[in-house]
Amino acid sequence: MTPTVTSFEGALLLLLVSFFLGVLYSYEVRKISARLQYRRGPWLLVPKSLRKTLGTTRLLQPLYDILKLLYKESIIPETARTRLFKTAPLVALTCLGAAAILTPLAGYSPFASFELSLVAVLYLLLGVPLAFVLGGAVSSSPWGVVGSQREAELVLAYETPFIIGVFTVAVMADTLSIQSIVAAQISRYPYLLLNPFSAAAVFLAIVGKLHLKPFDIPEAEVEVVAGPMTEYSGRLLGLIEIGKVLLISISVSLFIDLFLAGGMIPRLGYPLVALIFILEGFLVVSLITLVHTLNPRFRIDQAFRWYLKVPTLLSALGLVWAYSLRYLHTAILWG
Amino acid sequence: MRLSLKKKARVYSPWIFHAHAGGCNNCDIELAACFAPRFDLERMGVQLRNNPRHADIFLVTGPAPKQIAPILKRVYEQVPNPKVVVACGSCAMTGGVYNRDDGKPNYALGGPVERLIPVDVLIPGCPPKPESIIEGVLLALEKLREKNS
Amino acid sequence: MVSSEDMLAGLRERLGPDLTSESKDPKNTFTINTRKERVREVARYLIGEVQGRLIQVSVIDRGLDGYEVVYHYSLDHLEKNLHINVKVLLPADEPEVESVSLEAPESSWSEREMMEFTPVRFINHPDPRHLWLPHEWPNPVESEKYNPVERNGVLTTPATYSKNSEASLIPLGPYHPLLIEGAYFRVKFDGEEITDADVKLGWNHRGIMKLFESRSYTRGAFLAERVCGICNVTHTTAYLNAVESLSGIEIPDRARYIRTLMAELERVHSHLLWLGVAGDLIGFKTLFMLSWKVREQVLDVFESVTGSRRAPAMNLIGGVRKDVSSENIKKTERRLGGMRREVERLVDIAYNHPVVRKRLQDIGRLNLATAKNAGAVGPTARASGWKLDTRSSSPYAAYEYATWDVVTDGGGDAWARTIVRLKEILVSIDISTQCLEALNHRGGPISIEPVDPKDFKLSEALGKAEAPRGELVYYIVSDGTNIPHSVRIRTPSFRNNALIPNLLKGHTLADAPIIVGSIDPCYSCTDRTVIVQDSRRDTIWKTALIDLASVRSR
Amino acid sequence: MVDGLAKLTKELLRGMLKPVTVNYPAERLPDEFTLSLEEIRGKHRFDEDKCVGCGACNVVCSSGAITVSDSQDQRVLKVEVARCIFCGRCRDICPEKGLELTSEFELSQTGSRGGDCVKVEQKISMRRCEGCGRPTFPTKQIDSVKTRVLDKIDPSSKETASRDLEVYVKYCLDCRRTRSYAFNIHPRKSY
Repeated sequence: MTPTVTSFEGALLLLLVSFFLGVLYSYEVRKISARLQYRRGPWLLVPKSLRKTLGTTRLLQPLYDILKLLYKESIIPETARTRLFKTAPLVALTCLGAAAILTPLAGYSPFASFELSLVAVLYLLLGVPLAFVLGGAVSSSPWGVVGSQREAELVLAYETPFIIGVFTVAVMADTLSIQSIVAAQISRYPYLLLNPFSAAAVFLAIVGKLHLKPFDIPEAEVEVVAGPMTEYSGRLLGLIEIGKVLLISISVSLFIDLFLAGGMIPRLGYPLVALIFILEGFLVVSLITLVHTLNPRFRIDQAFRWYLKVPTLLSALGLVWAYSLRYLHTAILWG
Repeated sequence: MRLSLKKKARVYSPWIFHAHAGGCNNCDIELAACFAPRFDLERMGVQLRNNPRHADIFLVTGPAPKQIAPILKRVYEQVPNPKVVVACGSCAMTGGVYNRDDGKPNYALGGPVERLIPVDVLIPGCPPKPESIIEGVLLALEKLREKNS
Repeated sequence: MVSSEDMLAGLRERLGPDLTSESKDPKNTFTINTRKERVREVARYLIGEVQGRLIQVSVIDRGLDGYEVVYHYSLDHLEKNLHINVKVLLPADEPEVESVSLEAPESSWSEREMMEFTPVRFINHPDPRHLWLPHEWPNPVESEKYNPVERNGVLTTPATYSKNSEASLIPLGPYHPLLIEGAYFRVKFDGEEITDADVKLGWNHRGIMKLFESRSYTRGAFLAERVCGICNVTHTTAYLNAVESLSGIEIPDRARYIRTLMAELERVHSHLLWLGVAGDLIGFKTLFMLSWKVREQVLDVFESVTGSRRAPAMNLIGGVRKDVSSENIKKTERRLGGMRREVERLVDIAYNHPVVRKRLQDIGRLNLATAKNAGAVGPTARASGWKLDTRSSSPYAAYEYATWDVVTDGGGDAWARTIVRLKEILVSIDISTQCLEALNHRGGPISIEPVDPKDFKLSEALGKAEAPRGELVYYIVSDGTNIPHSVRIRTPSFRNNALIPNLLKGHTLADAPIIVGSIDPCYSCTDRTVIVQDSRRDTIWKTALIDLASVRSR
Repeated sequence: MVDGLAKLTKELLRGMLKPVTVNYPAERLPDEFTLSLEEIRGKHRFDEDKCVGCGACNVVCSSGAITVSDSQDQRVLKVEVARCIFCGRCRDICPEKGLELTSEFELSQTGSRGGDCVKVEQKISMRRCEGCGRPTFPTKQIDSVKTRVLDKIDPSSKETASRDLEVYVKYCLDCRRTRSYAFNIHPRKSY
């Protein structure tokens, strides 16, 4: 039913589509958070009289930001260790690229069918914040150092609920490959209904992973100018922005694969499934934006305490619930 | 006229860094009002960044007192090329109301901004209304388009 | 409470022969001359026993017969508008006087300011460093040497002030997103906790008081307006209170109401602006957008009544320049009603939001003792339970006629300061609606002819007003000509900024922005001091400026 | 605890429905935002025939933006918009209402020096002094002053005053001082 093209073009296509989805998602974050705050946000349609100078639409505003940064000159402080400083964004990008290839998008994924793909994606996603920590620590600015300390603390905070929540899904589907998790959900019910606790825990962890408002502590623009990214400019900053766009698209499609059956309604044809996947993506992103607009920023210790209280409890509850499901009413899980 | 992709990206996502060089902070709050809901500058993709490294448009307000003049120059250095300098308010352009009447230089001021860094766009007004600041930013976009470095 | 007569009697019997002259002016301000040795005793008495406040120490250059140090004591908790100016005349060749900052710690910054800009020395002052002028003053600041435009010029050593600092010293430097304007806090850390903070100002120093000494009284009003961009109506009101009490004129009632209306609308706009900025400091962008949306309507009222959004330029000597037409009043009343509902909704949101409360509570605590000791003013003092408000203690414009009460809160932390400011917005809207009703059915002129400076009734006057950030003091000395002899300004942020170093101690870097923000500092107010130049000898006094060539023409 | 978030969500959804943004370059600020647009103090405009070139605006300008320069037979009043703080004092003080502030406040322009910002100029022809040929006063100012002085004087001595004024105005200050005994304008002829 799904075209299994296990070749290099398939992976490249998946990477480009995932990047393009990421651009749309981050545009949606900026647009909805603006509309919620009584203002208009980046234009969907530029008024007629300005079209000549300001273009027709700003739907791809994040893409323009990235392109502008790629063409800009990059200043590297003398006192920073330039080689490490330059390679940190590249490390982040390679991790994200590999993770993008491994997460199935609307059921299509050339490589995700091998057994341990879930563990591989988790490891790769963990590499991104570590690369930013490296970049910040190496850049000689005090803000970089403070920023990467906070980044490291935040990673510890949101990784525990994230990993417990994701492995609860693996327990329920009794497999570690994302493709078969999606297949398991298609045959029975999406895991969001069966196990809402770990879904909530993973959702809150994703808000932390994307550094959105309640948890944008490493890049708190008022306290630590831009955290690890303070000294980056021009092309290197462009690479980091590409990383951010990819990160939001991978996290959202991972969440959909694990909890919403990858958007695969059994009896529908291929193009419709892709449409449903994108709609579910926009729905999840709008929920994330609502959380982003509603809250001020936590302090790092408050964030740490909060993560250990609410999401970790939720994911633990989800784990217990999953085991009870598995041994008591196996019918629901495997039918 | 068809813009090359490089120029189009540069014009469609100008990031502003606001450098406060003295002055009575009236222009600064009018600039902040440009990002408030009524005159929302984010419609045009403009973002107010607090880091000179991430900026394209370097917007200066205030008559640059002597103590902040060297810091203003060093921060101007941090902005990567291509960059455009906008002098916002009468103080930044000519020292405005803080000039002495007998033409002698004011002991405290390191001179209007044009004496310290090359200026591209001027926005008169004390304080200039948000509309004229937005018009100044649009002029700065055209200047960005012409810069070819 | 001690009444003003027996307070004066106490002073007379303490000083005895040293009380050389005493005078009283119609505005209930006493002037006393004593010898310089008795200065600390007077301070001990007036502040210790009478619980007065030393609001400003200013130095006036009397040319041939030396420098006159004036200690302004405000005792307006005893009687309305009661002030005492204690004057000490110092010989020109060795102008030294004992520093009173041990008895009145709040005067340490005033003395530092006067020490920096005038040849007067205050002996054993705890911290006599430069606060406004750059540290390498008077030799020219590094800006002349360094030419930025050629790209790969050698970067000269930056003019920072933390050359020998360990790694744990972070400069919240002149350009930091935490402050809209330039200020410099050198903050020492161990781990995430702040152990010590030092402040250096002067990044915004435009020498405004020196400019005042070359402008006529009417033109000075527009310079006073540009001392601070947020509270410019209050600055003109304070300046004109001083000039009008100098010339002994009383402005008509309609002008009083219009001035009060302007001042209160400006307080609403300033507090809403502060709410937005504070929201931004704790990362709450939505609160910034909501409160600045409501603030736009106050600016519309300003634009329709005065013709300009931000710098209304309404007040002039003798009253007000433009009248508020009756249909304008009706529109403004309707708009104020709508705004009141929106502000109440906003206050509701800011008050009950759980995370805002968690981020603001018991941060930057200022108890009543340190507030009184350090001389905090305005909402910062009122949030620590000190009922201190110039509008009620020495009323000006139409504040006696309006009925309102001073808002105080016992908390003392950033949360209490937020509540005080939120309540003050509602109180200010009430006062403006009362003013509008009074304007509606009370005609009369809006200004009277200013008096020629030749026949001013007094030779010096103290003008006070309540800025959104606290008590604002103008002290003008006139010498009969059209140009003031000297103008001294003491702005509220000048007092509140002195609190920041010891408020920051013990908190983390994440709290630093909101602690500094909760004081609502306005650095353009703080940096406006004067250069007094020794007119007798043409050589420049060693602390004054080398490149200042213009002798102030008498 | 939760009702705080609930109130905020209600407020945000209300914000979703009616954004307050004005698409500035495309559409202007609608009238119900600013109650009266003609009150706004914008760029200056000299009224050709009303302005007599007396220079009162230069005296009263609070930021010294208006400069008066007298060349051979022409007085140039120059308003440097770059230095002006738009307080409107010059408009209020002008005796002939010759200078008014238009409501055009969008004046931003490209340029590298504060000096080359837009300037508003007014040229008035000056009257030459018959004694030394140096410029004395603008002709229009002389006429307006003459009319003002004459209608204040009681009609009996109006024509002697106007004759004196004619003589008085012909010379500049220095020539008048040197010639003051020659044409004896003082009526007291006793000594």
